[in-house]
Amino acid sequence: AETKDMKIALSNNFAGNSWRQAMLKSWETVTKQAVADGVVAEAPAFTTSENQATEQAAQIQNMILQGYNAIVIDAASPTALNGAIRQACDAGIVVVTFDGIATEPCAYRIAVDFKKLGGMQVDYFKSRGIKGNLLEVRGLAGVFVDDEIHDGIEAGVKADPDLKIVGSVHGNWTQTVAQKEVAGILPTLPDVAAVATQGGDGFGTAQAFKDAGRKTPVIFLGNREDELSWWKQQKDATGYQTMSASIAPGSSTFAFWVAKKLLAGEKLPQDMVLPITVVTQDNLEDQLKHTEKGSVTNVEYKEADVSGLLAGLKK
Amino acid sequence: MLAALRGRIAAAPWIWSFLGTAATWLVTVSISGGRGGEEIISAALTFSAFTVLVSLGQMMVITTGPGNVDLSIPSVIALSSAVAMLVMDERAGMIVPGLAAAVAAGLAVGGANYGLIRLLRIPPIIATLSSSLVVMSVAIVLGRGLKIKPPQVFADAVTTKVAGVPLLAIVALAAAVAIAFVLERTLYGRTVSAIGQSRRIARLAGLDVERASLLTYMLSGGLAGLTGALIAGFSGGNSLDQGAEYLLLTIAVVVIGGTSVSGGRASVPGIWGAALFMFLIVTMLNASGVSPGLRMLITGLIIIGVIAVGGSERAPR
Amino acid sequence: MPRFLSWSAAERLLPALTLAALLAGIFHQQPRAMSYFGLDLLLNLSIPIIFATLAQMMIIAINDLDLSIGAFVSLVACIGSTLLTTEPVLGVLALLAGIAAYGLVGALVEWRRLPSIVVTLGLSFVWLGLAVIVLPTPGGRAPAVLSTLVRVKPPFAPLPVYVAAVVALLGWLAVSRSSMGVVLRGAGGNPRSVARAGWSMLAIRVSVYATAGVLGTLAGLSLLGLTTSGDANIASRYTLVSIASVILGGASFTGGRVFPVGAVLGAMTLTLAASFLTFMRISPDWQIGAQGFILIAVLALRALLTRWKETS
Amino acid sequence: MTAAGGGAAPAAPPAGAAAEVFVDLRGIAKSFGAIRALRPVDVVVRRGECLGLVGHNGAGKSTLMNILSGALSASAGTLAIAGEDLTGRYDVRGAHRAGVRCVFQELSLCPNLSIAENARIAHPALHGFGWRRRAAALMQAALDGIFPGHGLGMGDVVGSLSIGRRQMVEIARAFTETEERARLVILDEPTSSLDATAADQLVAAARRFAAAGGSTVVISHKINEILAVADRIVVMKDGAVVDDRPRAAFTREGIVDAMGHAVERARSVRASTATAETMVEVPASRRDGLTFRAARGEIIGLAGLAGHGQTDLLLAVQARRRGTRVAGDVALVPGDRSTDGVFPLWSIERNMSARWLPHLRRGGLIDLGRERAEAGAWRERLALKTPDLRNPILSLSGGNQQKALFARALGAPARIILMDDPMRGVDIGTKQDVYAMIATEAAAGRTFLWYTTEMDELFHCDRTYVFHDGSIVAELAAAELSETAVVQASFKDHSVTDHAVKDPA
Ligand SMILES: Nc1ncnc2c1ncn2[C@@H]1O[C@H](COP(=O)(O)OP(=O)(O)OP(=O)(O)O)[C@@H](O)[C@H]1O
Ligand SMILES: Nc1ncnc2c1ncn2[C@@H]1O[C@H](COP(=O)(O)OP(=O)(O)OP(=O)(O)O)[C@@H](O)[C@H]1O
Ligand SMILES: [Mg+2]
Ligand SMILES: [Mg+2]
Repeated sequence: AETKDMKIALSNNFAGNSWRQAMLKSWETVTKQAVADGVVAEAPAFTTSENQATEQAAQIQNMILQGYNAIVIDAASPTALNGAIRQACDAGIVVVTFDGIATEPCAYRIAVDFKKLGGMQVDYFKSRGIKGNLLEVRGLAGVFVDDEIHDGIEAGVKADPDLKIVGSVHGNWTQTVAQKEVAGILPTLPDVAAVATQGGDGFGTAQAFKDAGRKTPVIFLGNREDELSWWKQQKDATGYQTMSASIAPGSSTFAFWVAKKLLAGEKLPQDMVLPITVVTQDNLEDQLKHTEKGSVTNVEYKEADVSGLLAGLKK
Repeated sequence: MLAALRGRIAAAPWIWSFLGTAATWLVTVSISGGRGGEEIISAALTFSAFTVLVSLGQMMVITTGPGNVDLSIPSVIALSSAVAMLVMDERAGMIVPGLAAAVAAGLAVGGANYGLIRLLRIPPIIATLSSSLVVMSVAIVLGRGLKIKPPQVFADAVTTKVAGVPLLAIVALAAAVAIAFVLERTLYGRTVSAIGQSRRIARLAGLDVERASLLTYMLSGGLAGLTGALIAGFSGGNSLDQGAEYLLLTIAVVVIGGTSVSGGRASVPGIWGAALFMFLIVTMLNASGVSPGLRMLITGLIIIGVIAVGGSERAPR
Repeated sequence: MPRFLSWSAAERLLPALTLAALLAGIFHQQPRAMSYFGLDLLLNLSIPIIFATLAQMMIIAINDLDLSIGAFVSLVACIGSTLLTTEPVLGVLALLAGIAAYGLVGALVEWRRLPSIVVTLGLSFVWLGLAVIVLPTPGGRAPAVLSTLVRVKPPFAPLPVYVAAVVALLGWLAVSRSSMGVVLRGAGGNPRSVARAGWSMLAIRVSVYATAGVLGTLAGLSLLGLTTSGDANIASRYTLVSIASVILGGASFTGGRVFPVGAVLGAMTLTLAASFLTFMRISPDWQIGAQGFILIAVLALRALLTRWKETS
Repeated sequence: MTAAGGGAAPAAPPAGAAAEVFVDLRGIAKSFGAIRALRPVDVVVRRGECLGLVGHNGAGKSTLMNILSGALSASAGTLAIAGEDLTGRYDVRGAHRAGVRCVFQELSLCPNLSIAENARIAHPALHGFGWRRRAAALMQAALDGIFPGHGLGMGDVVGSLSIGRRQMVEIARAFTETEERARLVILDEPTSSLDATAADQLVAAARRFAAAGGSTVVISHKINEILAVADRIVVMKDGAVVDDRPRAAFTREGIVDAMGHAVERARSVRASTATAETMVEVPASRRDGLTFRAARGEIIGLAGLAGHGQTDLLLAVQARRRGTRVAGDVALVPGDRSTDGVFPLWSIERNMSARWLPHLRRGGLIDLGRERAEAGAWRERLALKTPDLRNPILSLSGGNQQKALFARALGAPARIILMDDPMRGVDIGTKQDVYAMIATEAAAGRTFLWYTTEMDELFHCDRTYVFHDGSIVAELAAAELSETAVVQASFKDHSVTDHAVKDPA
């Protein structure tokens, strides 16, 4: 079908960190162009004032009333929006969730495999031959992503007799909180060989180690610019090695194109997996160059990229 | 004898927070097998310094009477850290202007809060909640969520230690002493306590109620502004979410420290005691390795427990 | 001035006027909202907020403040989506235990003369911790009864309208009219006088807190019905929303001045205020701030009215 | 269900010594920490008797009555009611069951509730269908019976009433009966905020209640009132009963003597110390009203029925509201301690110094030494009854709290002192001292604006303005002043019918 007159809305539940800001910005850049090109009629973004599922559910219900043809959602909760999403589907609206996905069967899900993101960290430590004590910096307790990544890490550590989690704190994906929590627990810990993180917390963790006068362990990073430039500094000074991975904020643009394709009548799978954006020792400089100061390593998708990726997926 | 002791403790409700702090520290050290006792204290001092600075402002606000509370602190921190980092822009020469700008931003928000409360007669909880949303928007527009690094000198200064004591802790201690002095020895301080007991009586006693209220909200904003800049310096840059934890934390610290929620009675030493206590609870539970749910459960029970033994709030007569 | 035009009557009417103005604004922006289906979508999430607001109002009536109601509502939703579905008897027992715990906290506050604000702050951690223990990752499934119940389509007006009307009426009868309601508000107005008249403040506080527990449970279950599954953080914002709604309804934090009808209208107003913004096109940067402006505007209206009253 | 106080008044003979003992307090003692508020005291109250209880501020009257009403428990002693020993199992509920009611010195109504709703608080029996109607009828009858022409609506919210009318409501409530009868009504300084009319009405009601077989205990510092109402008078001093005789055995001087005060000097018109310099000017609030003027060194009385705008004028001057001209610093002595005067969390010393603070500063900081010294000086001057000025203000008796408020205002270098019926609950000895102090201060150039509900106090003023319905209707020079003149002015040009007509008794 022709999507020229169709409207797509973004429902977002939180804007208070650099990842979300980058996500919103990518959305704006890509949809503005799309609107100018006559791909869709409009594609506004809406953010709730508090990071709360109930507020987002109300927001989605309002979007139903507004008559949007598709709603793209970064969900505050994988389950708490299900009622509202069901209503949207019943009203014939295409619902695409990304990053924070929703379990409601009628919605499309674009996610990275967060479990894999956890497992990847342990695999990396193993590949480096790291043995001994591991500190885990988790996200926000009770949130789905936190649990997924944690499960991935835990599973990996369980399978490896050489690694042991000696401490675990909740850094809430916030540098300052991570710094505080790590600084608190650090004195009670024996030597730490590596730190598994969830993104947005690596730099704070590094600071805490530095302030405590401890040797900097291998800290798995989350693609934030401050983390990467810190890594670059360490790398240049001491040859420090680590790895960084996260979901790209531009996944919102991927979701946008998916929604557009669905509106156009294409058949797509209900669940799609996005590649994790990885920064390695080798491409660090290159990635850093393309990352805006104070932001997050990003990938913005074009319609063609999406088609390509989806074709790859189908295979 | 016992009665005298009880009287002494009743006069110093903040004692409990320090006792709690000591107990938590002991438990933590025994969990870690005697490791890191000293470093824990050092870390606690550093991070409590931030808590103390913001909580002092919150304490003054709460002391001005029932219903008075500043919920805009997290947003002010987000805004002021962005302002400070933008002004400093990694230049050592701009540190002082940057700090001044951060404090000024806080003062402005405080003044606006008071304006809402006074001119529009909005209850403080709602007024500061509303203004915090607006301030957050300003912070977003201003900083675009991008993190700017502090000048190296500034970052070094806020993480430095003097004779083993974090410089920040010394600053926060000085601020606490200054506030205690203000409360006891200045007309403004006495007025704050008077207003907290009864605005009407304070006015009839000829005290300048409005001026003191305005100053109090500005003080809270200004301290939050300063703290925002310091946090940005300490943790390598500004971010929008670095104040979020202080919303409930400041209220908890103020009240656990023995300040009366119904106003009129402030307890400065308790701010330090409670800030350390809150930090050490988290450390203790982290060190003990219990599950996240259990951690929160225990934290809650400990807070209730400390308040319950610390006890009586309402006047007996 | 005739009695029905008096200023205090206008003050009482204010919450209703605000709600009407907001609805008018929304209808103007989006005529589609002016339908059975539209009203249902706009208002159904106000049902749990209404219950949570009344719970908060009970506590505010006796000069206390409940910072744990949001966490409690979340806990109820978590219990509801797990235990209540898998082992209904155990689930019901757990919910009853929650209400009893609320009552106990009331007893503790009275017995040790504690500031409710910190006790409930601590309590919120307890509820949240329990919620995370009951439901470590969001999910679970609402009992079918609940989800069908909240999706009932009664004649003439959608369910939220009926719920609001019935709850407001019952609240008014119980708190503003009944003889026990008088004692409750008296305990807020002058606790010492009530105690000197021979009432037990302990009994009053315990029943008030337990009632708040019951209302919180209703909020959690209705929310669960709407969302169909639980989440430990699902309702944390209800704490501040409920406080704001009570105040919007004309109450004050101290002195036993509470108005159930106003509180219900306040809850609906706040629900709609956020929607109003979705209907207006505001740059994403300012969307958060705009919610602040709406709150300020609504309350400023009240101040203006009081100002007029004083000068006239 | 009846309002006992308002019931028909069968002319029963005054209760004699033969009447049955209703309350028997033996060896009652009470200490607050180091303060011995009551040394063992013995007091009985008989059926149909009205007992007057007098004593200086802090003598222990309120403490004793708090014990009798169950609000406090005694440290030692026995308490029997109607022959039943209730020692150890007596509390507020027990007191209610036994029919003991108390109007406390500090008002204790719920300000957020209506008059009828406040009746409900006092009566557990008022519940079920139609309780509102019953409660309103009950209060209406009681108020009509005791304060005819009160003009109150039973739906009026108590917080919106003036303090005098609140006191009327509380008194009336104490006399209401459901299935719990009123057998003993304690009135702790019930008339302290009532104007003369209402006070007389109350005395009459108390007499009627006694005649119908009820007992009352009346505490007051207004000796004439005690003499008018009591059958028997108990005098307390320093926590002990020092005299206990039938009314007939007392004279005014006898009571004052027993309380340990010098007998009052004879009333004389004071020599004015007024000057020509105008300190305060408030334009008339209505066309037919008078302009208010006060000169330096002048003492101005504000008179009229309670709640007719006197306090409003004081507040307008204090706030320097538009239109008023105020030439100098102002300090206020409030009369309603709990809502207008006392900072409950502060010590006595801090309560005093609140108004002095701007002048206690040196280099911007409060001089704690000077604060203490000046507070100490005022303690001496006012004979404040406390071992330590650092004690909480609420540890003082009502009258002594009031003295501290005097110190707060007079200790400041303000040239204009506003007094809002400031002698509420002040004992007669202290009053004499304060009168003298006011005269001295006026001679030194201070201006006093003095609202009072006590006719006698107007004789200490140079000029008196009489208020009615929010504006000034008359100005009386000291020489023209008389009770009749004030009463006449209070009702001048207004229909007397819709107001309380002065009770000829
Ligand atoms: N709660 C308390 N704590 C400490 N001391 C108290 C308390 N209540 C009363 N007192 C002291 O007990 C003594 C008797 O006080 P009480 O109130 O009975 O006096 P009173 O005779 O009613 O005086 P007044 O005429 O001024 O009301 C006073 O010295 C007072 O300071
Ligand atoms: N003690 C009293 N006894 C009898 N009637 C009284 C008494 N006090 C007040 N009233 C009556 O109540 C009516 C209204 O009094 P109210 O207190 O409302 O006066 P007001 O003009 O509003 O005074 P203010 O301006 O000081 O508040 C008056 O007509 C008066 O006759
Ligand atoms: Mg007394
Ligand atoms: Mg007295």
